[in-house]
Amino acid sequence: MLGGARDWLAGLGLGEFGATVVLGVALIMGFLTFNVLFLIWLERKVSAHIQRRLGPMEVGPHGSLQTVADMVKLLGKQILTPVATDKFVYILAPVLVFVPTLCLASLIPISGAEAFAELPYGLVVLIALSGISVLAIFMAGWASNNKYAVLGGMRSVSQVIAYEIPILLAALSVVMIAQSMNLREIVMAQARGVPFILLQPVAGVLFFIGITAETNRAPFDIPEAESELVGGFHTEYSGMRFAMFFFAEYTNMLVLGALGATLFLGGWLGPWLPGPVWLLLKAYAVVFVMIWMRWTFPRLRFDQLMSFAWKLLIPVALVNLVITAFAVGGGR
Amino acid sequence: MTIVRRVWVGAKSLLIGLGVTGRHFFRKPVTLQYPHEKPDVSHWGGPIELKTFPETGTHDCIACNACTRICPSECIDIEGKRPEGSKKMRATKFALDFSTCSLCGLCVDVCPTDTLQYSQRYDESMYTRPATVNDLLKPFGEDPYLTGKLT
Amino acid sequence: MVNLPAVLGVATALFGIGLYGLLQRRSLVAMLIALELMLAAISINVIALTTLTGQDPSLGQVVVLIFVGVAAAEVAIALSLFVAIHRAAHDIDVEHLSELKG
Amino acid sequence: MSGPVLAALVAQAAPLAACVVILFWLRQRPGLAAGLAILSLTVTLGAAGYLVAAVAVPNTTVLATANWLPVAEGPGLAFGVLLDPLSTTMALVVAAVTLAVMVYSLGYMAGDPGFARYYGFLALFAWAMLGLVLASNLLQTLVFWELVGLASFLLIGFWFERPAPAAAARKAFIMTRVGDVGFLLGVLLLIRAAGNATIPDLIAAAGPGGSFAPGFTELVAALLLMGVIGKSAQGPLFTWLPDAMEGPTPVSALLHSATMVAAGVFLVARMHGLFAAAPEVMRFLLWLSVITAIAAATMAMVANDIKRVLAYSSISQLAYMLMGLAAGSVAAGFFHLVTHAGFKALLFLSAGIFIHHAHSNDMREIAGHQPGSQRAGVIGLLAGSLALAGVIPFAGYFSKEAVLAAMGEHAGTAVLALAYATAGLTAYYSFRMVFLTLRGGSAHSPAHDAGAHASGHGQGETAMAAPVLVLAALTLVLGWLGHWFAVRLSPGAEEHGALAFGAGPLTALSLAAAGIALAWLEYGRSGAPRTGFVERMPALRDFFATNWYLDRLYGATVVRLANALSRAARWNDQTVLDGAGDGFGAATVGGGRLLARLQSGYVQMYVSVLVAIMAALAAWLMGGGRLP
Amino acid sequence: MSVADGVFLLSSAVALAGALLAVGLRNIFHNILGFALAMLGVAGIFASLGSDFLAAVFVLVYVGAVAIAMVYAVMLSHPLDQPHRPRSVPKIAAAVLVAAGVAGALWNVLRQVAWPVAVPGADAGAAVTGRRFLTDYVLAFELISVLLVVAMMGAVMVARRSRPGRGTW
Repeated sequence: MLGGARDWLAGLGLGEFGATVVLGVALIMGFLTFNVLFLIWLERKVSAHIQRRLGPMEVGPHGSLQTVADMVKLLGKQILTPVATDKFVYILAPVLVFVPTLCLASLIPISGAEAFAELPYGLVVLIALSGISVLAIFMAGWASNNKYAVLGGMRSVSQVIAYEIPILLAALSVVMIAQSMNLREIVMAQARGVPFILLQPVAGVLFFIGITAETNRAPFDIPEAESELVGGFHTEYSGMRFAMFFFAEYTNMLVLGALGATLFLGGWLGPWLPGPVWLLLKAYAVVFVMIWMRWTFPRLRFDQLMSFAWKLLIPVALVNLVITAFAVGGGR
Repeated sequence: MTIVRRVWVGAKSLLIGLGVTGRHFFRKPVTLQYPHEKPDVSHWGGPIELKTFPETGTHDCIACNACTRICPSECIDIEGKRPEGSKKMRATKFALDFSTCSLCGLCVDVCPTDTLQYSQRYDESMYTRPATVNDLLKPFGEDPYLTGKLT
Repeated sequence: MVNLPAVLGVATALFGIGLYGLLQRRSLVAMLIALELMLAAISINVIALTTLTGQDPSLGQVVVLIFVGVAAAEVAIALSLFVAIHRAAHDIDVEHLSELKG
Repeated sequence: MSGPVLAALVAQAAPLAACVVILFWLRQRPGLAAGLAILSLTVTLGAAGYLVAAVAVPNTTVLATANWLPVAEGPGLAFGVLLDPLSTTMALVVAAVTLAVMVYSLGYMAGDPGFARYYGFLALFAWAMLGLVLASNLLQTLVFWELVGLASFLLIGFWFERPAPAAAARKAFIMTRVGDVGFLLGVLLLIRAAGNATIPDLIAAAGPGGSFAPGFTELVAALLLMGVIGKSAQGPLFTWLPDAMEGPTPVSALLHSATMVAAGVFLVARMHGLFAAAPEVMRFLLWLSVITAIAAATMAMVANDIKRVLAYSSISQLAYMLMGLAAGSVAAGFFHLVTHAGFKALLFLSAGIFIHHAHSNDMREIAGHQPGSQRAGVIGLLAGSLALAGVIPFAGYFSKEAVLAAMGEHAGTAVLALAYATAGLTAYYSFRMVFLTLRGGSAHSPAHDAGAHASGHGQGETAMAAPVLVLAALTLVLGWLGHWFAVRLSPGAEEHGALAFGAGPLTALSLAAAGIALAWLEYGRSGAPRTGFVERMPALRDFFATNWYLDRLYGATVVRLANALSRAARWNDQTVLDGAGDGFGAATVGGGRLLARLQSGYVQMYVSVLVAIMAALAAWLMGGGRLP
Repeated sequence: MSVADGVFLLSSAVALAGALLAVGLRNIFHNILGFALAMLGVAGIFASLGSDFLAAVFVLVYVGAVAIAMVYAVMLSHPLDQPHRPRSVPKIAAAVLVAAGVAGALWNVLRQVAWPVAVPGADAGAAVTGRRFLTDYVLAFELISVLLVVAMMGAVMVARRSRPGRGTW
């Protein structure tokens, strides 16, 4: 079906390459839009059930169209631009938050044969690109010309920098075992053996904590700690621009969840069901745990957050890496 | 070594926390879908209403004003009329002001004919101030005593 | 299009822009940015001259990775120095930081 | 990996692991720290025992190396372990003494706020020392040599919050560093000449038929000797050692009996092949050590601090070891090192018991605190002193005889006479110490300590007594191992007769007896004057008591020299340079004023000028220009 | 025009535009954003030259770390609320002159050299590079790691606020 669509597009004068690009972007955008709607709904439902409520029930069956309604509301809202902003940066920031996430989504192999973009060093590129959105978040905070926003931005930057290191180190220990930085080969290595979560439980936990912080989710949601910072870096944003941040956050959750599934849970591998379905199931399982955590734990204080990363996670990750290196090296 | 213990205890407590919320996740929600399902309020005492006795098919308010006197909020206003050829009065108006009634139930206790009782209505709503004053006799229509159908 | 003169030309232009920034900007941070641009231009040259002239491409990668390491160290030290200078002089404008003139 | 190599690695790894764990995680858990350190040293001791047994056959050498720094030309530097009877025996001695000191410190250091840190440092020290002993490569030796220096710095300055230990630690560190410069130079020269630094290769290269020129060997040997002199507190560089007594007493026992100061002696023994190829250096070493021995003995005769007496005796005894080595007998020198390790550790530890008891280092004050009540201390002090004095069944006798016999064969009469005189003096000062300590009057009332200290000590004293008693027993045993050493260390076997009685041993014994008798007369008998013959001659006493004026000499010479140099420099400055400078300056000022406008302080201007000139130069060069 | 050519053209344009923004704009924060853009462009050039791994590393290091560190330094040291001082025309002229002269000279040199021309081979890959780092260039590798550690500690030491009454430690 996809092939047919591509041929049709190519016939419109786009050429093979152009058709692939257009089709890929359209597919990813479409799916991600659906995903955000679904995730917001899921978050509301899960939080409701954890608190023994029902959550949205009215719009659509079990409230499934509630977020669509919310989206329509946000679209209809007036887009405000505060007076003293750095206008260009202010407008650019929400877009720039979203675009890297989109690129990330295209890098994850969705089945044994397909990925939208396949690179030999997919993992490095993925982590490199995720660094860009940090800059974008800071741009948002800075351009708003609002002290809460700047504080939120700064916090976000320090937090993401601190937690990127354990993510990287945890991923590296997986790379050591898989002997490749290509995401597909990492999954193939798991197909030959067991999912890496069994070989690298510590790295798995570190990675999970890291992506929770990377997506600014509770208990690490310091950058938007509403009780102290109003809304953090997106305080001054409204309407569709605000929705972009929301969009990016939930997309990021899914993408990093999928990355976690790829690195630790065996990616698309699984019996009976087709690969992409398995990948999605695993990614959503990761996301579910993140949501579950959000509605369980209170927010950390900022200094606790930083010392947790620098004094606990990074040393543990380093030790884990060294042990892995010896184990891998000793096995050869 | 304390650091190891702290990490262990911390991790354990986090897992316990997740366990608590996880258990709640699978329990039945306590929410009621209100407009679609109505709660059971049989144990609940709402604003008062006049009882209908099966043997007469109507209430038995004799406009004795016992309730008017005892009411701490002075929210009951009764008018009565003696039917022809009867010793007992019959109420012609039993106005209850919901906006001041405190549901204390003294009127129910004091009623000599036991014709006052708690209703089970809970979703009353009104849009004007005069609407808060309701005549409890309204559902009964014509009084059979006054029209002479009963004596 | 990806031929040696083109790549070298881009790198030279980048180097020139960086040099201009280094000479013209007053802020120390801006000067550091300009310096990093020049370093990036050199990295491009190294890669171009190892891949497009039939050398071993991994040699260029090794050299550039060493550049990256040195640049990272340099940035860390330079930025901390700027912060310290700002604390001492309440200014990081190089035209004001000219107390050692002869 | 063969068994011995594995054992050697285990022996080194255990204390290192203990050190890291203690210093990083167990700082607040003194009990656990001490237990861990002692456990690690027990492991090491076992491994070392196995090593001695495994490498017991004479002439066995196990050399296991791993490539370390590959060098483009030549074999490069490899590091690893070199196991032969010398190094394994030394490792055993180090492990045993360290273990004894650790057990002893359970009592001695009990309650000290830095208890865990102390054990961490001890483990560090043990690791460094074992690394030095087992090193296969001279550069590796140097690395561990410096680590030993670091560990001893930390241990001597353990009570760093007090000024005296801190200063003593600095002094020890800096003075040994002076010698280490020579050592480093020697190692570098060797590496340059030989292309690697593996010890057997170096010895082969230096020995007969080797590739080194004779002059080069002498130069290197002299440079290495500088390190030895510093570390083993010989010649002019020994004044740090008495000061180093500011450290805790068990530390003194560890550092100055078997390990740190013996490192120098060990190095000479290890590199004996190289030293033997430089006879001039050996002759110098012989004279130097004899003079050091007698000088230190005289200093010990007037010291009142019990630990200083022991410190001087350490210097003197180290000189004995070096004498033996310089006379050409590895077995004799090393045998003396081993016996000395035993009895000097014993002496320090028993002295520690008295110090712990009396809270004073002064022998006269200790005498006032009922020293007789410290049974273990008395036994240890007596046994150790007898061994130090060289009385017959004790260990010191045999090893000293071996040294003297070796010297009798290879050294001149004058040296031999001095060595014998030193033996007599040794007996005198050691028993002066015994009598001063044990047979003092009662300057203080005995009630003082009975109440004050009985409560605190109790359990600790068992921990302190046990190692002392074990070591005391060892002094009786070690002496009979001379043959064992001779067979394994000097396969030439000419020393087999050294243990027989002859004129030499009789002379030494009678000198020792005379020394003891003199000490008895002056200090021991009831009604003794309790002042020695030296102490009645104030000039001589001061001379001895101030390290032969050496510290003062350093002050005088170095300071004088510096002053003279600076005076000369000032004259030069004021007349020659300033005269020229003034004229030149006047001319320059005008030009400088003009040029100073260039130096605007604007960095960017500097950069522009720099870059512009560089570009112009490059363009000119590319255009075919030539530099003048 | 192949895909690599397209990537190269686009990346070069991005890199040069970013560089111009980085040195030309007056707001220091905009400069940093321009710098990040330029580095993305440089990474793109690397990718078009076949050095994918290096491209990823450049993005990771320069955009993800260096630019962020610069943001930090700016927040800690720049008084952003003060008005810009007027530019000095002679200085700009001198800078343009020198920069153009140097770039021209360099270009002249690079143009004259007869470089051997070869078809770009396949990317060496991170594995080969890594192996070279741990064999031929191990000393450089170790030195870099030591340098980074020292730089990190030095940065902390230089930037930390020394408390009154205490030494530097």
